[in-house]
Amino acid sequence: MVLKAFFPTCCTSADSGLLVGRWVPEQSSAVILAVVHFPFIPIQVKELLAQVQQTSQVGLAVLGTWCHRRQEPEESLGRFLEGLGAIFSHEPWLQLCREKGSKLWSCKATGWQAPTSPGAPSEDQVMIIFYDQRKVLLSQLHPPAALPDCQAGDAMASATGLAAIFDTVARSEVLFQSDRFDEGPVRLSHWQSEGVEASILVEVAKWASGPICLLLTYLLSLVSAASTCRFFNLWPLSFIWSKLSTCEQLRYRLEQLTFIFNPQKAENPSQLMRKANMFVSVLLDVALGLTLLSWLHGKDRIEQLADALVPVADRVAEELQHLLQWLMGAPAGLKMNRALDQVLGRFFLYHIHLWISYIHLMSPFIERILWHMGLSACLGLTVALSILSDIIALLTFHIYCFYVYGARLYCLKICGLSSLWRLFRGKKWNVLRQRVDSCSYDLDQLFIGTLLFTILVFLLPTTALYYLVFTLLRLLVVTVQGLIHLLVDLINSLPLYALGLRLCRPYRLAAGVKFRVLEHEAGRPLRLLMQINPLPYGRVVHIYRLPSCGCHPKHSWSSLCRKLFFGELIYPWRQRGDKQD
Amino acid sequence: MSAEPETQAEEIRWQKVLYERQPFPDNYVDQRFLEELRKNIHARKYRYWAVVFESSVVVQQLCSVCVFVVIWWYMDEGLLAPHWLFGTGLASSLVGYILFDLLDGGEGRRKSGRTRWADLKSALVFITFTYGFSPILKTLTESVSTDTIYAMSVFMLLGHLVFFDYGANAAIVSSTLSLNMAIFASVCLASRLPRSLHAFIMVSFAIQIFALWPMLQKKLKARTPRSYVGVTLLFAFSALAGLLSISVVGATLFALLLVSISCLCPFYLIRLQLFKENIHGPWDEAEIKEDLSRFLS
Amino acid sequence: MEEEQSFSDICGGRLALQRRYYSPSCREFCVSSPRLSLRSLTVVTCTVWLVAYGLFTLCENSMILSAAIFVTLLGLLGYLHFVKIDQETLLIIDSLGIQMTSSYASGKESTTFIEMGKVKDVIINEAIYMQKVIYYLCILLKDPVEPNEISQVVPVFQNAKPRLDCLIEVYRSCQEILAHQKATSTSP
Amino acid sequence: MAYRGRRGHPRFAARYRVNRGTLYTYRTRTHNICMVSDFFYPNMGGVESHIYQLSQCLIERGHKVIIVTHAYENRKGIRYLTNGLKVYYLPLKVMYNQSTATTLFHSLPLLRYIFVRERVTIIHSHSSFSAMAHDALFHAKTMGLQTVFTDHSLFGFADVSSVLTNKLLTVSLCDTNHIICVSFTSKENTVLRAALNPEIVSVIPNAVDPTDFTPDPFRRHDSIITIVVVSRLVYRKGTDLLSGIIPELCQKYPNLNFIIGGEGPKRIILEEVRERYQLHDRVRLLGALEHKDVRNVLVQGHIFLNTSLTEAFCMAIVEAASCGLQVVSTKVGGIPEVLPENLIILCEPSVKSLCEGLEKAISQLKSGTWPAPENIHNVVKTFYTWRNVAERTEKVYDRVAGEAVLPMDRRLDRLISHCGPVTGCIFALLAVFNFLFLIFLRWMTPDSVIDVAIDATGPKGAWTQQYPCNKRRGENNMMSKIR
Repeated sequence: MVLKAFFPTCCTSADSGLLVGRWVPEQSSAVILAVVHFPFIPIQVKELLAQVQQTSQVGLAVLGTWCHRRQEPEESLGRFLEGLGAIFSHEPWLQLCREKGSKLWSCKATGWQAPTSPGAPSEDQVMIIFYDQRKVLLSQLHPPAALPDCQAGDAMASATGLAAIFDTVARSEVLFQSDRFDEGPVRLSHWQSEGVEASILVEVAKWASGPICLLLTYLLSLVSAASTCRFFNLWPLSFIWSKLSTCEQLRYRLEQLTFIFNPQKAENPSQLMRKANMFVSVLLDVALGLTLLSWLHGKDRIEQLADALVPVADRVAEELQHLLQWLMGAPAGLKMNRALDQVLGRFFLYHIHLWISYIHLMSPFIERILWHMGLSACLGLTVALSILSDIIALLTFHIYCFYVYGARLYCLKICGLSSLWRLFRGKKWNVLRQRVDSCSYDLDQLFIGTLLFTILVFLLPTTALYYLVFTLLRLLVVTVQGLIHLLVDLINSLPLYALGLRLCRPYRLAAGVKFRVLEHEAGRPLRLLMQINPLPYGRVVHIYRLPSCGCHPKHSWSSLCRKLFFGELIYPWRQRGDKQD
Repeated sequence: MSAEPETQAEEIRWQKVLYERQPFPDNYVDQRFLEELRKNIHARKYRYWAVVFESSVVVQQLCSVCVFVVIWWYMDEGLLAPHWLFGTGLASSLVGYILFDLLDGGEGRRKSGRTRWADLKSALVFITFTYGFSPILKTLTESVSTDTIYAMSVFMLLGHLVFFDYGANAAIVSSTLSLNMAIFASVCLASRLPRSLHAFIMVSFAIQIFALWPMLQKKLKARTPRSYVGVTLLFAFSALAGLLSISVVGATLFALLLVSISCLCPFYLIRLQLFKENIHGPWDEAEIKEDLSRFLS
Repeated sequence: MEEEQSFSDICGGRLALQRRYYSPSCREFCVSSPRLSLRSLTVVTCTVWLVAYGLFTLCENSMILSAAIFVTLLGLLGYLHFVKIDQETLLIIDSLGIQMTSSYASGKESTTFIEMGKVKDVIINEAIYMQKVIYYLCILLKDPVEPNEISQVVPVFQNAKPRLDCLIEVYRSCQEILAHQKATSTSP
Repeated sequence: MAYRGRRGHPRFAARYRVNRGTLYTYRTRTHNICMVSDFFYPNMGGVESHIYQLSQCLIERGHKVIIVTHAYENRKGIRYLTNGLKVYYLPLKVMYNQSTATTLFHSLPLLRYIFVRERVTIIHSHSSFSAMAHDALFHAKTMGLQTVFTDHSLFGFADVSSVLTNKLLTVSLCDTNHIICVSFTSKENTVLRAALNPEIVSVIPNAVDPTDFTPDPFRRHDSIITIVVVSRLVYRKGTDLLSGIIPELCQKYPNLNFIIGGEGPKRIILEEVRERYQLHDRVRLLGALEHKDVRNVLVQGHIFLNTSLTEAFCMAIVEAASCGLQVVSTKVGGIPEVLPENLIILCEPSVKSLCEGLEKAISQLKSGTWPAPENIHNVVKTFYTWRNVAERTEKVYDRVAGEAVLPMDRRLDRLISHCGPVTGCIFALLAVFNFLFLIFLRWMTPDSVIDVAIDATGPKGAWTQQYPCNKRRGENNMMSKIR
């Protein structure tokens, strides 16, 4: 099997020294983490390795030697390097060597029996793979290879292939803590993290965040306790809460905030990412809400809105009245049964009358209500939007009623007609076998059935027309609500933090790796450059999208059409809302 | 097998079996090829008058439809008082009922276990429901244009004639459907009448002529064929007379139709039998002779 | 070492197969289809613009012309960036993995790397494609839980569909590397 | 090649048993055969097993065989069966009980592609119910290939529908090189229907694999008599008769049971009979049966009842007889030719006659005059073997391969002269269109562009040949590929 030496790009220009890293036997790859420069005292090196090892459970070892020939090679160094193998005994013992011109590399792996055909020269059995230590350290593989909660040891075992490499680099972070400038016993060269001050700030923030979190959690728990107190769960109220989308939205936000501010720190990166996404989305939401608030409360827009609202409702009612008048005539020259037509028309007209009076009762208070509603925008744009959708639902309540009446009536007719049609054909529905059987009816049954059938057939168009019109109205309203809910869900569930990360630091979210073959001449080991393959945006959204509060559509378009045709009630508010997507 | 010389073919006789190898090529054609081919084995010989007699059922049904239409026209014109029609209808149905019982001799009752009380009940149901619904029927179709109604009822009556059970066991025959179509047509027509009483009487008359009358006919035909022929002729002539009083042309056409159905069609049927050439053989799908419905009923 | 050979795809179009043997354990196959020909481009553009001009003459609205230009530009960009694939590369490295790169005409590259641990085998398979029955090369991925099962089939050279002779070339040398891989990975 | 030498001896022996005549007629050439039919596995029935077994035996004899059928719900693309029998499941629309809709053109591109890439020389279509088979004949003639057609079914001449179908059959068989029928009755029927010259119609019966259907007397209880019925429950199979027979016999014999295997629209009436006469414990409805389960059902019974109203060649009774059952059957179609009188009791297709036949069988069973199942099996298994069928079919191929293909103009003349002025002209026009379409396709994708398929079977088949290591692995993967 080919021996793969993963070599950090930052060490390519380092001086000669020892190669420190981890040997992964199951895939015969050596992950080189750092280079220890001369001069050093072997004991100290071993100490350093030992302490790093017991802080991060990584089997660190001295893998071999690294010599970077700047000037003419002197034999002594070469022999000296040979000798080192005796001190730090490791199988295999790598001897990495870089000639003057940076192109020429050579690598010898002694004490490692290549189990392949012995004829092949050992040069071909070694492969140098350069990797950017920083990116590999910071990046996060998707999907995560090792289970997050298992112990270090079996994490090592479970992490296969490249995941093991990533894992090793990530775990041996402590090795990189030591700074270039501090005078430790041994001089290492590896990736240095710049921006110490920034890291200090981060430390301060971390330190401060603890108490704040505690405080906020306390407040939130108070709020949630208040929301769960007996009074709110009495029957009518609880029913109303379940129907109002505002309450849904508030509850959802409350959960999110409690999740964000719970003081124990996230144990795995995905949860951390989740927190960050929630936090950003909440921030954005509130920011948008505040802008809306400022816009609303700037120069008496509320009043204008309030004055506009009542006439609009009136107007809607008027339109409905005209529509009903039209229906009670001969709409589009349709053959409707006059008597039934009149009855239905009067019935609905009375409803509209009730509705108008109700609106006029409300009209003085509307402005104040709106004002308070507007305040709610400081809780976030989504809350304001859901309140808007609730208002729409309330203002179009009459349409909903009409729809329900029409649907019930129509459904009744359809069922009756279908069964009577079977009777008309001399068949009957067999309930036990779930099929249509032939059946011999009595004469009087036939007669009455046919009579009813005829009557229903002639009355069908009238009800069907009413049903059609009011269903269309209902669908219109529901579509508007659905669009609003879509917007809310978008704001709720978009993983903004992850997207930003993908935009600015593509290597942080890695879909995998890709290799580039560096130019190579015969006799020399093959050199590859390992790059991070960033996650596509679609996958990012797919993986990190937050659970949206709106429940997803229960039934497909076809079943929706079926229901509409058979006049079954398509339940309003939420499921219908999400039907739009 | 193809290698066999033809000389062997003479002494070894070819036989029509598959289970033993025969010294003939697979595409060998024996002189017995197609010997089981038959022609017209099921061609029945019809006797003219028998066919004419059978055709009288169709004539009856045509006539009853005609009579119904005629009566409706009279009532629509107001030439016929509903009370009078109701009385005669009631009386005739009573007579028919008694006649039916006489012919039946009560054994039909014993088979079906149907009591007179049940008959009375269904009669009451007819009357009450028709009477109750008649105002609705009156206003039912007023917004629908008359032509639509006519078209619909013509269509329905034709359907009634098509699906009626003339005694032939074909797939499309369904007495229920035909009866329902007739009632539908009657309701449609009744809703065109001036007053709700008319509608009520029209529908009840439809019941009598489309539901009850055929039952009586069947009995008659089964029991006393002679009287049945007489009744048929009488009925046909009365229908013709009624139609004559409306329009001469219609009457003549109708008469021609009846004549052609009862006389010409049988004649043609017997003539065309001569040209029949129907290939039969062992490959035919065997049809099941005895009726298997007795195992299920 | 590098050698180039010319084959044809299933529709008879020309294809060029470049094989680069970096080392016995690392090979690269690069199937490059002909670049976007200027003629077809001009033809399409001219037709669109002529249609637009025809519409313009019908209804005197200069919006149409600008829209047409806009559409053609956008279409060209989209085509180059999302549709037209110039090169498809299969890089197979012993004991490391198989990497498939498809580079679009706009220079955009989309790469997928499959670790050798996941690869079960590389095979030539037949499929019914449109109104044709074609051969295609594909990589079988192991099912992580049941190592003898196939969890997924990844087709190679999906855009430029080479004919069987070309596929067999690639297939043979893939199989050599895989065989070497199997031999070595099982023995220790 | 070596492989054939290996197989040589047993086949010689087998053929010696068959007859002395063909001992010295050794085969000259091998063919590339393409079996086309709508009906194939996973669908179940006589045609399906016929195609499968015949193909296997032909492969064994060194021909190259492929099968083309339409896609069954998730079974699309190309699959390989035993011995590298390659099956194309083409994505064509299914119209009516598993038969594809035909426009006479839409299947040309795919079929032509397959014929070319497989280098097919003989098209062998099956079953006159399959639209795809007729399309294939049509296209093959357009491409100038030899065609053979096997008819598995009988038709009446009485009603309108059969008149139409017979006309269509006349058209599609009018320039087919050879027709194979499964029984003499079927041959007569086909010759009459398609107005054919009887010389080009061969009779090659179906066969059963006698090793699959071995008797097992211990599986059945001799205290009670069991009657087995295995058929699709449809009108043509006489399920109505069965519904009459069951109550009659069950009332007469208290220790009589029925086992009914099969599924179909007429199952309802059987259920109704069972409910009406309270026979739930004596009449078992097994529902649809896998072909491998049939034997296990058969051996549970003493008597096999076949109530078909029409049959070309009834496989079921042969299978039953091979299982040592006593066969009672209706005397319709080709059934009298199938078994000798001493193995079958033939009745008229009526409840009365069938009941009498069954009673006769029961009395024989009780008196023990009926031979033991083993003896029956030993007699029956010599009757019909797939090897023999394959040999005889092969002769047909040899003969057909020698014939010349009609050029286009002669073909049109033949169409017009043979199938009446109107139909003839219409179909001649369609043939011309088809030819133009073919030319267009050749222009679109020339034959040179189409890859020659690596043939799995046949003389140089990948399945039977020693390939270099990696190559064969690839091949086998192709075989084992299930997608």
